[in-house]
Amino acid sequence: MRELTYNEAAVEAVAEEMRRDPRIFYMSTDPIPPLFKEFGPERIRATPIAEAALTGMAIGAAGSGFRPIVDWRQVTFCFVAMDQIVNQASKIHYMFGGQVTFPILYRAAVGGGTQLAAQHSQSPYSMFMNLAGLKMFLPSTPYDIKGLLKTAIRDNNPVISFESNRLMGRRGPVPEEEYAIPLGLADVKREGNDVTVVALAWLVHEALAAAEELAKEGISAEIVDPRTLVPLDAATIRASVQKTGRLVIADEAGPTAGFAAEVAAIATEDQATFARLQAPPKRVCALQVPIPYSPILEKEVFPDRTRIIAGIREVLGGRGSAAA
Amino acid sequence: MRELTYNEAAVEAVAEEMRRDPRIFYMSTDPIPPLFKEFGPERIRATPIAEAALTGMAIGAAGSGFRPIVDWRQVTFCFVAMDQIVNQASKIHYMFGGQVTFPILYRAAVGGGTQLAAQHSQSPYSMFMNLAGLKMFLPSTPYDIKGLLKTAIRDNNPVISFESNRLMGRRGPVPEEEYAIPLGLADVKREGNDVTVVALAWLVHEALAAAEELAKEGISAEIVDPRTLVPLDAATIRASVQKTGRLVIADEAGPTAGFAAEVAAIATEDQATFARLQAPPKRVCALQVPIPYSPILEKEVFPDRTRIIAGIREVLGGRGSAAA
Amino acid sequence: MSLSAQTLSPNLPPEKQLEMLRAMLVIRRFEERASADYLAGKIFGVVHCYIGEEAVAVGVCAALRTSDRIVSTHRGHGHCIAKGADLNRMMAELYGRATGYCKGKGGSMHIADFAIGMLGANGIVAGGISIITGAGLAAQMEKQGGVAVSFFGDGASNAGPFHECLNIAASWKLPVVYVCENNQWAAQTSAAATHALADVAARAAGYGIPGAVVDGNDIFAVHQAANRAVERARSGGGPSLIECKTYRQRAHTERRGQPDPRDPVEVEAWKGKDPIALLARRLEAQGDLGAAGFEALDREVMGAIEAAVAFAEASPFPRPDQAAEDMFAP
Amino acid sequence: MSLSAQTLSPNLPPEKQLEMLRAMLVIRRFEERASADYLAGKIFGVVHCYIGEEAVAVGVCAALRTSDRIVSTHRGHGHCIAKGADLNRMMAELYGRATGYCKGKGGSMHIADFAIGMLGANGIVAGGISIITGAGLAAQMEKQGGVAVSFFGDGASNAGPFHECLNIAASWKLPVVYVCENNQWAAQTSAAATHALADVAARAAGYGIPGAVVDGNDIFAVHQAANRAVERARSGGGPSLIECKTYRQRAHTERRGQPDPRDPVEVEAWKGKDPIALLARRLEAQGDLGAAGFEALDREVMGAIEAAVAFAEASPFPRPDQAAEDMFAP
Ligand SMILES: Cc1ncc(C[n+]2csc(CCOP(=O)(O)OP(=O)(O)O)c2C)c(N)n1
Ligand SMILES: Cc1ncc(C[n+]2csc(CCOP(=O)(O)OP(=O)(O)O)c2C)c(N)n1
Ligand SMILES: [Mg+2]
Ligand SMILES: [Mg+2]
Repeated sequence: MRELTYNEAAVEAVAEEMRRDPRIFYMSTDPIPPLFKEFGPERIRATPIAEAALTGMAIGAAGSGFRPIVDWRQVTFCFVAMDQIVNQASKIHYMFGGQVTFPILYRAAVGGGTQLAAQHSQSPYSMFMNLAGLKMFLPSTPYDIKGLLKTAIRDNNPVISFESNRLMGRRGPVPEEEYAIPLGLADVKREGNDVTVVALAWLVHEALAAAEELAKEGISAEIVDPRTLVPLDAATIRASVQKTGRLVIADEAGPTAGFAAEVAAIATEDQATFARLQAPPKRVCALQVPIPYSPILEKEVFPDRTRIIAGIREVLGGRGSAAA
Repeated sequence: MRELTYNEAAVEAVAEEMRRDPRIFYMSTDPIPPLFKEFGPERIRATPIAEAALTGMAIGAAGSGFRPIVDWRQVTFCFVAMDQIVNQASKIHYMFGGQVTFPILYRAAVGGGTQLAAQHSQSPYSMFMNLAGLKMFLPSTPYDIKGLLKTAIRDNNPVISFESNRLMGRRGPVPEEEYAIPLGLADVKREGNDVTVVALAWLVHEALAAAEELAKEGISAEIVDPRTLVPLDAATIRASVQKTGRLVIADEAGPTAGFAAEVAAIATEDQATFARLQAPPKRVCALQVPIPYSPILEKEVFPDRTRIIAGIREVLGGRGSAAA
Repeated sequence: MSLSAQTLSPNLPPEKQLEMLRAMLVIRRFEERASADYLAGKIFGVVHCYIGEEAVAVGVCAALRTSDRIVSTHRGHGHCIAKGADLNRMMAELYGRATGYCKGKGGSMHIADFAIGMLGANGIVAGGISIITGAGLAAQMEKQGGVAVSFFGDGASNAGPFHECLNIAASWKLPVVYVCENNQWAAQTSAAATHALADVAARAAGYGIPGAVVDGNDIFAVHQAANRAVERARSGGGPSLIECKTYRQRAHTERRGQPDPRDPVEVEAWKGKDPIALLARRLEAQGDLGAAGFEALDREVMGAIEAAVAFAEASPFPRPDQAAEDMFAP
Repeated sequence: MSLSAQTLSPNLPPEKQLEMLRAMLVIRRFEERASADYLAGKIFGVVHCYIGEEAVAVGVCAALRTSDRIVSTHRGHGHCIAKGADLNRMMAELYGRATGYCKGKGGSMHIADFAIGMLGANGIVAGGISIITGAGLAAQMEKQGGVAVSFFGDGASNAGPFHECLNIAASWKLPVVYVCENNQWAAQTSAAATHALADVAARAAGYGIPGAVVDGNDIFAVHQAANRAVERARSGGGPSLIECKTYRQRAHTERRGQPDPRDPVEVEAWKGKDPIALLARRLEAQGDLGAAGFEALDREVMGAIEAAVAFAEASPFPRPDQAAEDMFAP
């Protein structure tokens, strides 16, 4: 099958939908050249550096019948627009009694690994998960990002597409034919029986590498990629943990009140899953610190395949083993 | 002992510290009359409605030797300042290698119950917990808020004081004598043996009422009030759960990737606690929706003593009981 | 800001002038009732009254089409009524009923009616400015000559979105009219203490757009300025800023025992320039108030308010389980 | 913006003029080396060069005391050097070493030296403006005649904090000088496309403060405008806005193969108005460059850069466990 990079697949999804629906337009502080070339300055708008305005303008344009896309670029830059996200976009449909729809796509690149330091290496999607009223996803492959973006652009609600900086250039198969991936559906990226690893984005690939490594020792790890953060596919995660009896959660973000904590909670609060859980769930996350610049420090902060392997070994130690 | 309201205790803490240290000054869009009266317009500043500016100005003033307090009033209004919180205040000490300190207190009222609808009834503290670099607390009594505020104002880092709208007028004993409560120390508000209820703010009082109720049936509930959210007192929570073997978490916020998920995770990921846990941890939280206006709807959204009692009964059903 | 000769003789047919008077009176009586019912515990949360500022919403909206779009603030009843909202559904929303504009989910700070181009009251100061600027962009892309109007206060004019949006609207020549309701106070803080200059309109020049200061209690002055700005917007001339000097006759909210630091003399002086009395006197002088006069009009208006209250009282509260509805659109 | 007679004969002693030339040259050579070492993989992340804009930072900082405070942007090397930062610790930071200003935690976008009143580069556009406005408030409360200076770009001037802070500074008469470095581009987007007016300085009038436009490549023009604004601030006159028209001679960042939509003719034209060459020619003309001339100065500067690189190269990387340090101050 044809291969595209993660970034190419995302741009293709946007371009296909924009060809299909003239009500879609795109705003960002710097336009994406191929989109600008094809759709021109009316539909691909280069804006002032005023993300708060853009984010709110999308709400008004959506409420007026358009289907705006706002590309925040680095997720870092959406914090100037947090009022429009938290107090407006996430609440406006509910608060107004559902009288109109607000079809909006917000795009945000997340994650580190490129020594851009604290402000430009963030993975704050859990903050948005905690907020009621927004759908969001964080894909790990070119195939997934294209399929999820197409669904998101057709969704009649505000949706945030979190996109991994580390994966932008990564290639993968993407069919020429039209397809879409529904929100809320996890993907088991590798089947296994001994331990469940729930991983996001770049860490899906690290987890797969870890699984390869451990397979040599006869340890069989199942890798579950939720893909969508809201709504989260609790059923698939619980089913996997009920099968393996062990859970490791790998996330590039810090652990505190985050995605990893949520997965640990949905697994343990479920009676059937709790009953089959043989060991404490293990969070393999970044250190709970801002991301430092120097490569030695940055590497120390982020989880990777080595730490996933260590985490898996720990939970395989099981209930009887030394304290976590 | 003398009784004060939650709000009076908070104002007294600020006033005492301002008398002690002339470097402290206070900014908010409307000044608090007693403070304005005592300290005047130089130190109690009425500002334009520009919380983003105020929040950032506090960083510059703190880095220049002052000890600013910024009162966001409703937490809702701090989202316009989220860039200054997320990208500046939480990272600046670490990112600059610790070269200077930034002693700042941010105050924010949280919670609902007054039919102020979606924008003015928020409990988003978990979003800030997920962010590395800020200390924060959410007290449940006049005694606690005064003691924690005094500690926070003397702390050399940015600290957020989340304060419960529902408790502002609630009275409680506050000694005349000087005292302070260290950050990171939970308080066991009631001892018990059968179940641990970790609750915040208003729900501490609902949990105490639930415990009273259940005591009549011979059910002994231990109520743990973490008080501080960052750093969270995991040791006290784990020790209590190890004793009771059962855990209910009560929070006025929604459950997803929130405080309640974090408490479930720190309890279950700990080997010794996990080993003693007799039932799935239970989150008793708000529905994951924006807060509606109409009292019937609002009441439906928030947890209360009745739901805490139901949650306790559920976990007492234990491992063998019907699925959660 | 005494009445200029020009604003004394507007080229508006008497019926239109009467309509304007009635709209202002509806706002006045609606809020007087809302305040009473709030204090009686039948309306919840918070109520911010627009009383004294009616000429701004009515004078501006009289220059608009139903298809034009507006956005409001936390003080939103006047804008809703001026844009043509249904009093029954408004009152039902305040009463927290299932028949309200937001099915009881919004309340006073969140009444919206997108069908008539009312994109919502908003509890966040300056929260509506970017939303309506996006509606202005939509109008420009629709190419139907549509216009968008942003109502906001003097306090909001000091917030970031004011600047970001005026710059974007000016750069893109968006058909937006920015209407600053300068009632000279933001809650308990005076505009004098938070603005370096008395006139917010002075900021327009920095974006190369027109900025006008008008007597916000003189409905014809407001209406004429609005007509100019709306015409300019419709014809592709881009945005304008209109500053209406007016005054809030009541406290910031209707909550009991609220501090009001304003000088009672100042408050009384402004009550003397009441926009409704002003227009009523004019129509009387012009002989346009009709035989029955003001009292008849007032009785008719009171009847409409009573009907709205009756509708609200007769409407059911939402069912508890409806708290989980309206999260996401299909 | 050709050189006016007045700016040709500033009342500055030759030594001071030479100092200014040297400071600009240090910035130029520091960044040329930083760019090369970045492309060589010795410096990580991103490097934004200030090359071509040196006259702004140096001209403004020459009007300041060490105790005055400034804040910078993502393009911060020039401001650090102009305020007197140590080249060794700067280069060590870029090299990610433990001896760097931020112990290797910050890198190019986060160099700060609070000891000399440099409150930090900042990776967020307009992120520094509110921070320095707070430093201005601190200076006002200290009553020592201190001044705070905010450097920011044309792009940043369209962001909310610009407006909120200018209004507060004007209302409170804070001793802040807002210096807009209008290099006419924000990354790949032109100021012409995002500003309704060519002059950002035109916005000053809306706050009742002075707004000046100066040739940002003419260091004396910048310096004189800065002196006026700093004097005004020190004496309690309040804030000013200075817009320096300048140009970035290189791409937005030093990353290889980056798009640069700018017209090469425009770029070349501005290189022809290089601020360093301009001042060097003047000093030569005035006979103030000294016998050894520009080459000697350049050699000396290159030596300082070499020494900084040597210091960085010889410095240890931080230990991995130090990633957990500096979270909270004691
Ligand atoms: C961002 C934000 N900060 C603070 C508040 C609290 N608040 C509600 S109304 C108000 C005053 C608004 O003043 P103005 O914009 O002049 O409108 P007015 O009430 O005078 O009509 C304030 C401070 C808010 N709603 N939003
Ligand atoms: C809030 C925010 N949005 C977007 C960016 C990405 N970004 C970095 S530099 C830049 C351009 C800044 O232009 P300007 O302010 O003129 O400064 P210059 O680079 O020209 O010196 C942009 C858009 C950012 N850092 N912060
Ligand atoms: Mg006002
Ligand atoms: Mg620029």
